[in-house]
Amino acid sequence: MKSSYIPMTRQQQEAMLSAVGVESLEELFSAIPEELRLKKDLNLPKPLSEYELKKHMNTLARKNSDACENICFLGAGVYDHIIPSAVKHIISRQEFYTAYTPYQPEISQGVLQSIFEYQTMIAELTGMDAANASLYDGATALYEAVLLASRFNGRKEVLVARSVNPEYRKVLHSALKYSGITIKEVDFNKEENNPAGKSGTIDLKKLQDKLSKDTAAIAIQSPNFFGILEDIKAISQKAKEVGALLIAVCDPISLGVFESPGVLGADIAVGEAQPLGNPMNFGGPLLGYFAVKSPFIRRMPGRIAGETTDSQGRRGFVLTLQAREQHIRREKATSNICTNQALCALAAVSYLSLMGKKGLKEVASQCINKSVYTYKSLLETGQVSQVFSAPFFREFVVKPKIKPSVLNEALSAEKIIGGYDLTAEYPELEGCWLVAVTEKRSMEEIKHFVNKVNSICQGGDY
Amino acid sequence: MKSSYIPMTRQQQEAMLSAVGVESLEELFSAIPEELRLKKDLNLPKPLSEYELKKHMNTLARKNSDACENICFLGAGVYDHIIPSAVKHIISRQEFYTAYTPYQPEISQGVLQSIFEYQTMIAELTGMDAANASLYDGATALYEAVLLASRFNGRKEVLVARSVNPEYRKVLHSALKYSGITIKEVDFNKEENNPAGKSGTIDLKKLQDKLSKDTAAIAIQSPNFFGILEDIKAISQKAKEVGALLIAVCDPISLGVFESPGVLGADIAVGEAQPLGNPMNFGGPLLGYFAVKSPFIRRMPGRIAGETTDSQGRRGFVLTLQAREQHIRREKATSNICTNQALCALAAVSYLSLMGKKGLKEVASQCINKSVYTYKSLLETGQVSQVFSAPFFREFVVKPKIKPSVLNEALSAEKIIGGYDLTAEYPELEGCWLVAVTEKRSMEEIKHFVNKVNSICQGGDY
Amino acid sequence: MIRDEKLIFEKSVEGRIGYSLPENDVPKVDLEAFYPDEFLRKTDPELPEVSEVDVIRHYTNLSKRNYGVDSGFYPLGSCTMKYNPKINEDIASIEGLAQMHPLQDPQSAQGNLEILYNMDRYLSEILGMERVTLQPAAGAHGEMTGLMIIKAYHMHRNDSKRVKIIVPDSSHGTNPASAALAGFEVVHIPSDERGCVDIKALESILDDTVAGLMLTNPNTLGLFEEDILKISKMVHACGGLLYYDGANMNAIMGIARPGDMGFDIAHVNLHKTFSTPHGGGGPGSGPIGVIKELVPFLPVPVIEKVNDSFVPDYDRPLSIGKVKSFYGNFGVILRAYSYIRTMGAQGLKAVSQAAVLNANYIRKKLEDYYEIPYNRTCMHEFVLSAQKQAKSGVTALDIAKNLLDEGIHPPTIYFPLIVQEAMMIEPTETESPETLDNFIEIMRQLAVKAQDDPESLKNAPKTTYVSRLDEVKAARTPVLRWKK
Amino acid sequence: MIRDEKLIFEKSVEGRIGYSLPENDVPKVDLEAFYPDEFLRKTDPELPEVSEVDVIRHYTNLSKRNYGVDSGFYPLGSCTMKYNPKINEDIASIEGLAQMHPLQDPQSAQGNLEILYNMDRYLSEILGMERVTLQPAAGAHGEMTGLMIIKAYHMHRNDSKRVKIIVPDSSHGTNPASAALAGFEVVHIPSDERGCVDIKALESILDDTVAGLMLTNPNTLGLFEEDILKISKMVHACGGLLYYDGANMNAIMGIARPGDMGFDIAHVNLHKTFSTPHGGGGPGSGPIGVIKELVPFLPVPVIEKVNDSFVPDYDRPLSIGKVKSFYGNFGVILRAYSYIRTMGAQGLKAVSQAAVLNANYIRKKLEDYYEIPYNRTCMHEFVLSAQKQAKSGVTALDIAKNLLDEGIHPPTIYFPLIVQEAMMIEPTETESPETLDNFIEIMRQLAVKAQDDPESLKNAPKTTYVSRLDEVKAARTPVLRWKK
Ligand SMILES: Cc1ncc(COP(=O)(O)O)c(C=O)c1O
Ligand SMILES: Cc1ncc(COP(=O)(O)O)c(C=O)c1O
Repeated sequence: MKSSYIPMTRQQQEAMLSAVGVESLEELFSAIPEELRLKKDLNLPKPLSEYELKKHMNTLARKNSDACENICFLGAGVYDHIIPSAVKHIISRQEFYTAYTPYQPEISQGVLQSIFEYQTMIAELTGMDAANASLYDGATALYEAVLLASRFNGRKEVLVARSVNPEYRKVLHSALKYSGITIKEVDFNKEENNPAGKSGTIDLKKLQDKLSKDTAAIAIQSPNFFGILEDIKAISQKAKEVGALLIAVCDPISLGVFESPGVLGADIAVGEAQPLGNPMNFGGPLLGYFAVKSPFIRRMPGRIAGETTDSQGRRGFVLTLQAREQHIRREKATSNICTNQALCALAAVSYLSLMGKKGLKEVASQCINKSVYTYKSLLETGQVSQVFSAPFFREFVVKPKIKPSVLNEALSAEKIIGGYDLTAEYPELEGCWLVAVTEKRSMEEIKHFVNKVNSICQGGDY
Repeated sequence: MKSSYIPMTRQQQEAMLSAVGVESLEELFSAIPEELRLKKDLNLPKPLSEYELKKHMNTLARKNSDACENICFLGAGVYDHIIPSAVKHIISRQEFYTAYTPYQPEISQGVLQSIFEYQTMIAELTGMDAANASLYDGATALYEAVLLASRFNGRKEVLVARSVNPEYRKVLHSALKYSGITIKEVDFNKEENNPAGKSGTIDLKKLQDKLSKDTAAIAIQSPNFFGILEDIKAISQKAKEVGALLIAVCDPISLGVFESPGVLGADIAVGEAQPLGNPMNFGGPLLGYFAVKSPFIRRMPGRIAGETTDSQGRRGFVLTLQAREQHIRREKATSNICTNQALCALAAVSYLSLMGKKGLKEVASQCINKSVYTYKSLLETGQVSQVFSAPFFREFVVKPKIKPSVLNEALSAEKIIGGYDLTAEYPELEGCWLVAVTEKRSMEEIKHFVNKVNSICQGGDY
Repeated sequence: MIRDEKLIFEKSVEGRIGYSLPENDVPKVDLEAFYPDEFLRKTDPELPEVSEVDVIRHYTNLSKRNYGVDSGFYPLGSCTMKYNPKINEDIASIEGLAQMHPLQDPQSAQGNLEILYNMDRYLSEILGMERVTLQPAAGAHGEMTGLMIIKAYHMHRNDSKRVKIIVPDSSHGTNPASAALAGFEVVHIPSDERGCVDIKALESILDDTVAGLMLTNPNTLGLFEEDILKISKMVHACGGLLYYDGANMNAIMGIARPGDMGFDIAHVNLHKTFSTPHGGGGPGSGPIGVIKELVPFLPVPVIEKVNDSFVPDYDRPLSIGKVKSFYGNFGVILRAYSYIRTMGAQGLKAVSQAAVLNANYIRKKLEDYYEIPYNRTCMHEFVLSAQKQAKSGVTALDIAKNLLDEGIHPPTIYFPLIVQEAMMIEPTETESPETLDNFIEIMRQLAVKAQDDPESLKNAPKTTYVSRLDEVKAARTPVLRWKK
Repeated sequence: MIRDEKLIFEKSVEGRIGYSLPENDVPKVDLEAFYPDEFLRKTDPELPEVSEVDVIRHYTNLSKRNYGVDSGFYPLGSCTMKYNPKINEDIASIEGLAQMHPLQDPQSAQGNLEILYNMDRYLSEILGMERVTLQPAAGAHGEMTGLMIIKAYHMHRNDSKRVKIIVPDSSHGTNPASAALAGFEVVHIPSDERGCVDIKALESILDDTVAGLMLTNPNTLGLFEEDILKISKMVHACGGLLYYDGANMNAIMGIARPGDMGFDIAHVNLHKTFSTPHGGGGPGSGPIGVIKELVPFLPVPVIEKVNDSFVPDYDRPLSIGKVKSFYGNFGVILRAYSYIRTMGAQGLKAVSQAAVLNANYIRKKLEDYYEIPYNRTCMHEFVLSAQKQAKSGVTALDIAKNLLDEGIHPPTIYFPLIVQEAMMIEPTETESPETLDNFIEIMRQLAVKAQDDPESLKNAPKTTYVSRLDEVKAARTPVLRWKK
C-alpha cells in the first residue's frame, strides 16, 4: 500500500528490515501473541483519494442546514458570533497548529506567549488574578472548579443554580456521581411568585435555605441559561457568610459591558469562551476557561504558562507549576488533564486583540440592542408572551402560542434555525422558547424572523 | 474615518502633522492645484464590514454556476484539473504571498529558490535549456516569443497555425498590429481532403507555401486547440530549412507522456501552466511559461532567477540577467515586464513536486483514458459525429446533431458545463463542439454526461 | 529571526482599532436604564488597542518562534507527532459541516450525524469493540469516561466493594490520575525485568476489591505486553474489568485489536493515531470503545441509525450521563474521519508497520551509543537512557537542548519515570529514512561529544529565540499574567 | 532557522510518491497503439519523487527564508507594500466565485460579470474616467494597452505621423519600455530643479509627431507635478494624448483624479493601491481607464449591463482587440473589489491622507541625517540620497543590507536613476507611527555609524539565511536550472 503520507519506499523498507535484523515486517510484531494477529483486513470502506474525499464530504454537508445558509437564533451555550477573518489566518500557521504541548520552551515561545496573553485577557475580563491555559469546555471547567473548591475547604456539598446551563449540570452530575460530593440544585424565581425584575434569577431564599457549613461552593451562571443577569454580589455575600466559595459561570462577551465576577466577589470564574473567535463546530471543540483569585492559583487544573527569564536575562515563557500535573504526580495530581484547547485559546486571544476594549463593548452592546429589539418585536406580534421580567443579555425566554418544536420545524423550512425548546429540561417552562440574537443578525433578518414567527403562530400561510 | 487597516489614531495624526510642520492634512496636498482637489466624496457604495462583505460576495457567488456544483467538460485553454490540497497551504504562507518581487535576495531565498526550481521543472518538461520565472499567461508568452524570434533573426513575418488557441492569436494580432511584424495564419487539415490520422493538424503543404527567408518563426500548438497532436519534428525541420525559429505552445500536463518540444526541435516553448495546480479563476490569474534553448537565454523577457554563492561560499539565488530589464534599460529593455506570476509558479512547482514523475504521467494518462472513453461513448450514441481523425489529448472535437449553443444551454439545466462551441472562431467548423475531459471526471459523471447529450440531441425529455 | 520582545498589550495605543463590525442597525438600548447600575462594568478590561496589521504581525512573528511538525522531525515519544494531512484541514473548514449548531434539530444535521455514526462504526472495527462514544475531549478524558463506566457497571451489579484500579508502573501518567479522579484507589504494580507487567505481582493483588486494571499497551517503554491474554483472563477471573489505554494504537492498527485481547474498554487518541493536529496543546479527542455488555453505560447521546435516518438517542437509563457538552470535539473527529476514509484498512496497517519499523531502525542504530534498558524489538517507540552520558555530566536535558540547535524537536525526556535519564523516541511512519538517518547521525555525534567534550554540550540551545529558561524561578514566583 | 540547503530535486527518492489521485475507472488506452511512437516521451522529466510531508516541509522552510508584509515594515518605494487584509483572501477563495471557467455561458456567470462591471464603475469613479478595462495583467501591461489605444486612436484619424511618446526622466522605467514595445519612438524630457517636468523642454519638443505623453504622477521622486494642468493642455494643444501612470494612486485617492487633470488614459495597479498581495512577484492587475472618446478602442470584451443582465460585448469594431486571455486577473480583481467595498469613499481618502502624512513624517525626521534632493512636501513617498554617507564609503546598498539585520525590508535603492545613491521610501498608510519611529531611529543610527565607523556597515547582513550574494557571478555565468 503506497501512501503519500508514508515516505518509505519498498526498497528502503528492505534495507531497514535488514538493518534491524528481521526478515519481514511480520517479524516485528512477534511480541503479539499469534492468535491475536489479524488474519484479514479491517472491515473499512475502500480508500478515497483526496478529491473523492472532498466530494464525499460536500455531499454530507448538503445533508445539513448550516448557519451560513440559514439564519441562526439558537444559542443555549454556543453562539453564532462574527469571527474576524484574521483569526483563521493566525491559527492556520502550521507552527501553531502542528505543534504539541510546549514541552520544549525554547522552540515554543509562540504558543507559550500566546497562552500567557490569553491568561491575561481572561483574568482581565473576569477580574481574577490568574487563569489557566484552557480546559475542554465550559461544562468540564465547572466540574474542575467544584473539585477545586471541595478540596480547598474540605466540604462535600455544592449548590448549583438550576439556571445554570443544563448541559453543564449534566456533566457535573455524571462526573461527581461517585466522588463523594453531592449536588443540590437551587431553583429560580418564577414570574408568578416574584416582584418584577427578579423572575428568572436564582431564588435567593431557597439558596439561603440550602446553604450551610457543609457547602463547599455555590455555582451560578450570569447571564444565566435564560440570558438573565444574576446578582453575583448578593450571592457572593451569602457564600462568604458560610465560608463557601462562589463559582461564577460567565459569558466572556457579556463581560465587555458587565461588571466582572471578580469585582463582584466570585472566587472562581469559569465558562465557555467559544464565542471569542471560535466557530460553533457542531459543539466542539469548545473552549473552557478557568480563572481564580490568588489563593487558588496553585490548585488550578490544567496547563499554565508563566513568565521567566532565559540564561541571558531575556523575558521568556514556560509551562509552570507542573508539580500539580499527572505526568509527574500520577495519582496525586490535581487533575488528569494533559491535552487542553490551546489552538482555540489562540483563536480567542487573536479575537480579543482584534476587538480590543472598544470592539468587545461594541459586540456586547449590539447583542443587547438586537436581542432587545427582537424581544420587543416578538411580543408586539401578540403571538408570544413574556415569561420573565429581569434584564437579559443576548438571549431571552418567551412563550409562543404554538409549541416550540412545531414552530422550529416550520421556521426550518424558511431557512431559519429557531430557538431552544426549554420543555425537556425545564418542565415548569413547558412551551417556552429561548431565543439568542447576536450582533450577526441584521435588522432585516430579525424582521424576517419575527414575521415568520408571527405568521406561523397565526397558522396563516407563511 | 476609522479603519482597522490604518493604525494612526487622531491624536497621533495631530502630533505627526506638527512634526511635519503643517497645519492640516489638506496642507499636505497643496502641491495639487486647488481646482483639481475634489470637493466631495467619491461616488462609491457605502462601506461594508467584513461580515457584510462576506454575505454580499456569497450572494454574488450564488448567481454563478461554478465547477464544484456543476460538472465541467469545458477546456479550450483553461482546465479543471485536480489540485492537491497541499498546494493552497503552501501558497497561503504569508512569507510567500505578501512579499514583493525578490529585490533583496538575502531575505527572499524562499521565492528565489522556488522560482529556480520552477524554472528547472519547466525546462525539464519542455526539454529546453532554461525557462524564465513566468509571464502573464500563455497568450502573452506567445507574443513575447514571437518578439524574441523576430529580434533574433531580424525577420518580420511569423507563421501561426490556425490550430493555435484563437484567444492567443487574438492577443498576438492586437499586440503586433503596429510592430512591423506581420502574421500569416496557416490552415489545418480538414477531414475531407486528408488521409486518415492527419485531419485537425496543421496543413504542412500550406505551411510550406508560406515559409520563406522572411519567416522569423513558425508558431504551432501541440496538443493544438482541437486537442490534436502536431508533428513538431516535421515542422521544426521545415523551420530549420529556412532559418526560422520554431515556437511550440505545449500543454504541460501532456508533457508527462508526450515527447518534449525541445527534443523534437523547437527553439522556444511557451504555453499555459494553469493546469499545474492553479484554479480556473474565471480565466485569471493564469501562468504563462517561457522556455528556450541556450542561444536565446539572454534574450528572454521577464524575471529570471539564477544560482550563485554568498560571501561565505554557500549556495544562494538571485534575480539575474537584469541588464535586460526595464528599470535599468528603460526603452532599450527586452520587454516592459515588471510583475510576473510568481505565486502561480509556486503553485505549479508545488503541484509538480507532489505529482512527481509518476503522478504527472498518471494524470496525463487518465486524461487520455477518460477523454477517449467519453469520445467513444458519445459517438456510440449516434447523436454526435466524428470531425477529425488524428489522435488527441484530453480534448476532442465532435459534431452533435443539435447546435452546441442549444445543447450547452440544455446541459446547463442538468448542472453540466458543456463543451466549447467552435462556430464563432472557426466558421468552417460550424456546429462543432470541443469537449475536454480531465482526470477529475469519474466514469459515473461521464456516463451521466453522455446520457444527457444523447437524450437532449434526441429531443427526448431529459 | 525578528526580535520583537513585546506582548500584544505593550503594543496597545489608545484609540486604535482592529475590528470591522456591521453598524448597529436597530434601536440602541440605554444600558444605564436597562440594567441595574451595579451590574455594569466600571473599569474596562485591559484589552489591547491594536490594528489588524499589528495583530497579524504579532502572531505571525510569534508563530516563527514555534516549532511544528511541518517544521521538521518531532520524535516526541508517546505523542505520535505524525504529519497532519492538509486535506483534512480543508475538510474541517467546509462551512456546511463546521457552521452547525449542536442543538439544531437532528433532522437538519443528518450529514454530521452520519459522520458521527460512521466514525463509531470505523473505530469499533479498529478497536474490536461493539460501540464507541466520541464525546471525550482527550485521552485522559476518555480514561475518566471509561472509569466511570467501570464504576457504573459494578454499581449496577450492586458490587460496591470494588474500589481499586490496578495500574502498572509502565502506564501513562494520566492512567493513575484519572483513576484517582474517578474515585478509585490506585494500586501500582511493578514491571518485570523485561519491561512488562510482573504477573506474579499482579496475581498477588487480585481479589474482589479490584474494579479493574488499566493497561497502556504498547506500554510507555514501547513494548507490547506479551502476557496480555493472561492478564486479561486473570483480571476477568477475579471479576474486574479491563481498560486499554490505546493512545499508542499507532503501533498495531490492523494488526491486533484490544477487543480481541479481552479488553472491555479502550480509548484512542484521534490527535495522535488519526493524524489530527495537536494545536500546540489541543484540542484533541479521545473516543472510547466498549464491549457489548457495557454499551448501556455509554454517555448520552448514542447516535443510532433508524430507517436511514441518524438519531441521537438520549433514552438510555443506564448511561453514565454526559461527560462533555454535546457530541464531543466534532472538528477533530472530522479530520480523523477524513484520515480513515483516505487510508482504508490497508493504509492503516501500513502506517503501523512503518511506524514500528522506523522505531526499531533508530533503536538498532543507537544501541551502541546509548544505553537501552529493555533492548528488544519495540513497537512504535522505545526508551533510551542517557545514563552513560550522565556519568560525564551530560544529561538527557543537555542532549535535548543540543537537538534544538540541529533543528530537531527532542524526544520526550525524563518520562517514563521508571527509566533514569529517559529519552522516549517515537519517529512515526510519516518520517523518511533520510530524516531518521540524519537524527541518528546527530545523536551519535552527541554521544561522542558527551564523552570527549562534555562541556561543549552545556550551553545549548544557542540558535533559538531564547536560551535555556529558568523554570525554577517561574514556579517559585509565578508570574501568570501581564499587568499594566 | 533550520539550515536545509537542498533543492527539492535533491530530496528525491526513487519510487516515493506525494500524490493522491482517484483510481482510473474507465478502460485504459494503450498509448503505444493510440499515438505514433515518435510522439511519446522517451525520457521522464526529472521531477522530484517526494512525499507530501517532504513537499510541505520543503516549502514551509523555504517560506521562512522569505520576508513579507506580514513579517514587518516594507517601505519599498514605488511598490506600495501595504498590508493585505485577510478577508480579501477569504473572498478570493470562495469556490462559487473562483471555480469558474472563463468560457462558460455568461448567463451562468452573472455573479462574476456583475463584479467586473461594478469594478469598472468604481475604478472609473476613482480615476475620473468614463470606462475601465480590467484585462491588463499588470501596470506595465496596462501601459502597453494604453499605448495601443493611443496608436489606434491616431490611426483611426489617419494621423500616422505621430510616432513619438514623450516620457519625463522621472517616470517609471516601464513607461519608456512600454512605449518602445508598442512601436513608438521614446523622447525623454528632463526634470527641472524642483523635480518636476521641465515645461520649457516640453514646449520645445511638442509638434505634430507627438502621439502622446506618459506621466508618472506623483512621479518617481514622490512629487506631484504641480504644472499638471499646463502639461495636459500643452500636449492636447498639439494633438497628443495624455497617459497617466497611476501606479502611485495611493497618494491621491479621493483627493484628485487623473480624468479631471485632463488625462485621457490612466492605469492603476490593483496589487499596490488596492491592497492585493504581490505574491513574491505577481500576479498583479493593471486596469486602465479612458475618457469617453477612447471607449470604442478598449479591448474586448467590455462588460455591459443590459436589462439587469451583464453581457460581455465583443462587437466593438474599433477595439484594439485582446491584450490578454479572457477577462484579466479575476482573482486579483476580486480582492481589490473587496477592498473598495470595505473602505468606501471616505476610507480611500483616509488611506491617501495617512500614506502622505507617513511619508512626510519620515522625510522630515531624516532630513538632518541624509541628503534629500528635492526636499519639500512629498506625496506618498520620497527619495533620499546616501551621497553624504557614500563619501565615507557607505553606499545605499550597505544601508539597505544593514536594515535587513534590523528586521526591516529596505527601501528601493538606486531608483529612480536620476538621484545618485537613491533610496526611495514609501511607508504606506498601514504602518503605525511606532513602526515609522523605529525605522527613523535605525536610519539615524546608521547615518551616525556611517560617519563614525563606516567599516562596521560593510558586512551586513549577518543574521540572514545567506550573506551578501554574488550577483556579478550569477550574471556572468548564468546557472538558471538544476541539473542531475
Ligand atoms: C499512552 C497515553 N495515554 C494517555 C494519554 C493522554 O491523552 P490526552 O493528552 O489526550 O489526554 C497520552 C498522551 O500523552 C498517552 O500518550
Ligand atoms: C509608477 C509605476 N508604474 C508602473 C509600474 C509597473 O507596474 P507592474 O509591475 O504591475 O507592471 C510600477 C511598478 O513597479 C510603478 O511603480
